[in-house]
Amino acid sequence: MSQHIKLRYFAWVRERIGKPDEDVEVPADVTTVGELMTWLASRGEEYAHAFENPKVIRAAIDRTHVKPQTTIAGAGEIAFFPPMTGG
Amino acid sequence: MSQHIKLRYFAWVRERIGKPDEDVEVPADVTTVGELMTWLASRGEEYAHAFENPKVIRAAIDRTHVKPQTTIAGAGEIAFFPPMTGG
Amino acid sequence: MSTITNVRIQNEPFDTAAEAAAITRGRTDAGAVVTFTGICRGDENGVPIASLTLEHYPGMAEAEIERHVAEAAERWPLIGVTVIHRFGRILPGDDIMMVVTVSSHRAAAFEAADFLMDYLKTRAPFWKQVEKTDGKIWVEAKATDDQAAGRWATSGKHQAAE
Amino acid sequence: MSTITNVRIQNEPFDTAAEAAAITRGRTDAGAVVTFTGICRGDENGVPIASLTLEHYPGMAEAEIERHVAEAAERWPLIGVTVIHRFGRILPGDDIMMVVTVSSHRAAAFEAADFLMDYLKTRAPFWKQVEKTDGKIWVEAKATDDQAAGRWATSGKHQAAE
Repeated sequence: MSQHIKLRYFAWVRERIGKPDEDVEVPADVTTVGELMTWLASRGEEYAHAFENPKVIRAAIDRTHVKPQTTIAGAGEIAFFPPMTGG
Repeated sequence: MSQHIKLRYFAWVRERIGKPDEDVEVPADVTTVGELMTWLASRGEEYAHAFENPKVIRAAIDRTHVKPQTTIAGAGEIAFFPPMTGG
Repeated sequence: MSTITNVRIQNEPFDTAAEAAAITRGRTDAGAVVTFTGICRGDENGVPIASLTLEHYPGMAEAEIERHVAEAAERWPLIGVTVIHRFGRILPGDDIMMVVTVSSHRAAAFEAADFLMDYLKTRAPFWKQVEKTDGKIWVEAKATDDQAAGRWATSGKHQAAE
Repeated sequence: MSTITNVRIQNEPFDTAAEAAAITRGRTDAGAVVTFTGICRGDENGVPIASLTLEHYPGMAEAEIERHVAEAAERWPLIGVTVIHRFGRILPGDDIMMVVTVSSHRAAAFEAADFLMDYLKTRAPFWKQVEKTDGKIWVEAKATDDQAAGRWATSGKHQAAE
């Protein structure tokens, strides 16, 4: 069973993908934040570019920082962005 | 030969002596700041009260902090006051 | 001690003096007000810049800053703290952010303001883009700033002695 | 670096924000503005007070403060420093003094403001009288304040690292 998730992108992740947010149906075999990045990277050139170096991408589930190994089960909104740089 | 000096008093030194400033003729045998305090203390009850504990009195010659052993030769204005307390 | 806290992320300019006055007005227990205002400079490491653009994650950014403000209020006896951070395009000479801390004693107000500024300048939840003559670039996180913020993790010496 | 310095001792209230703006107006090299405002509290160690009265030695007081401002400008890369200290009778809730420091970087602005405040609160050339319900008393110099000011005599750690 697939999972419906809202995705949000910020800074150069947003620029590379070309949109600030989208709703996706994530396949059932994608269970962690890291796997979600790998799956997203396979969706096209712009995604491949955005996620070409997953180590520098940070993620948040429902506005809380999470690690690549965190499960995405139950997530409403997942965001991807570069490390924050301060104001 | 006596020396003409303007004296200024601040805070409780001023309150005890009862005036903010005065001009005095200092006898020739009074040569240091400490001797000046001793001489002033002999001028009356209010002065004796102000200078009863000379160790807690600070002095400045022409707006520069000085020690009791500093000579008063050439001084234009000598001020006596308690230690400053900050604002 | 209950601390008046106020965190805002906004596009509009702010008035640091008005924010300080809003905390101290009508009270006689405030002895020290510290304000820090961060201004957009016209250069980055000697290279002229045309503008800064700050992006944030609405909702998450406020919550992150509020958590640090709450930590400051735990560590120091503060009467009030206000933090305002702008987002969007900011020109050289314009204000970027401000911190106001109010306490009965100056050490607490100073140290809390210093602590919050370290956090805001290094780990505030913003992405910064700098516009130079040859285009726009995203700024990367700086190691030296992280070291400054790291001061607060271990030391007791910055705690208010009063 | 030439620093804009301004020291005033006055009976009238001051406007901290206007003093900060006077330094930064029209320039794009200022990245950090720190202000400290000292306010007259309604109590001293829990005992209510009706007023403070500050006395100074005109001419000498300005020169002493100016010397410390010059020292701050030597130690930290500052664009501008303004110090205003009031004298006369001051009521609880009223401002007593302010320090504004402006620099390209926050560490210099913060540390210079902290240095000047330590000096002003402990050794500024003023005599302070406190009016309580049972009369007026002259405040004596405090040992703890002297220790805080003593921090600056020996340490290198407070120097701006930028």
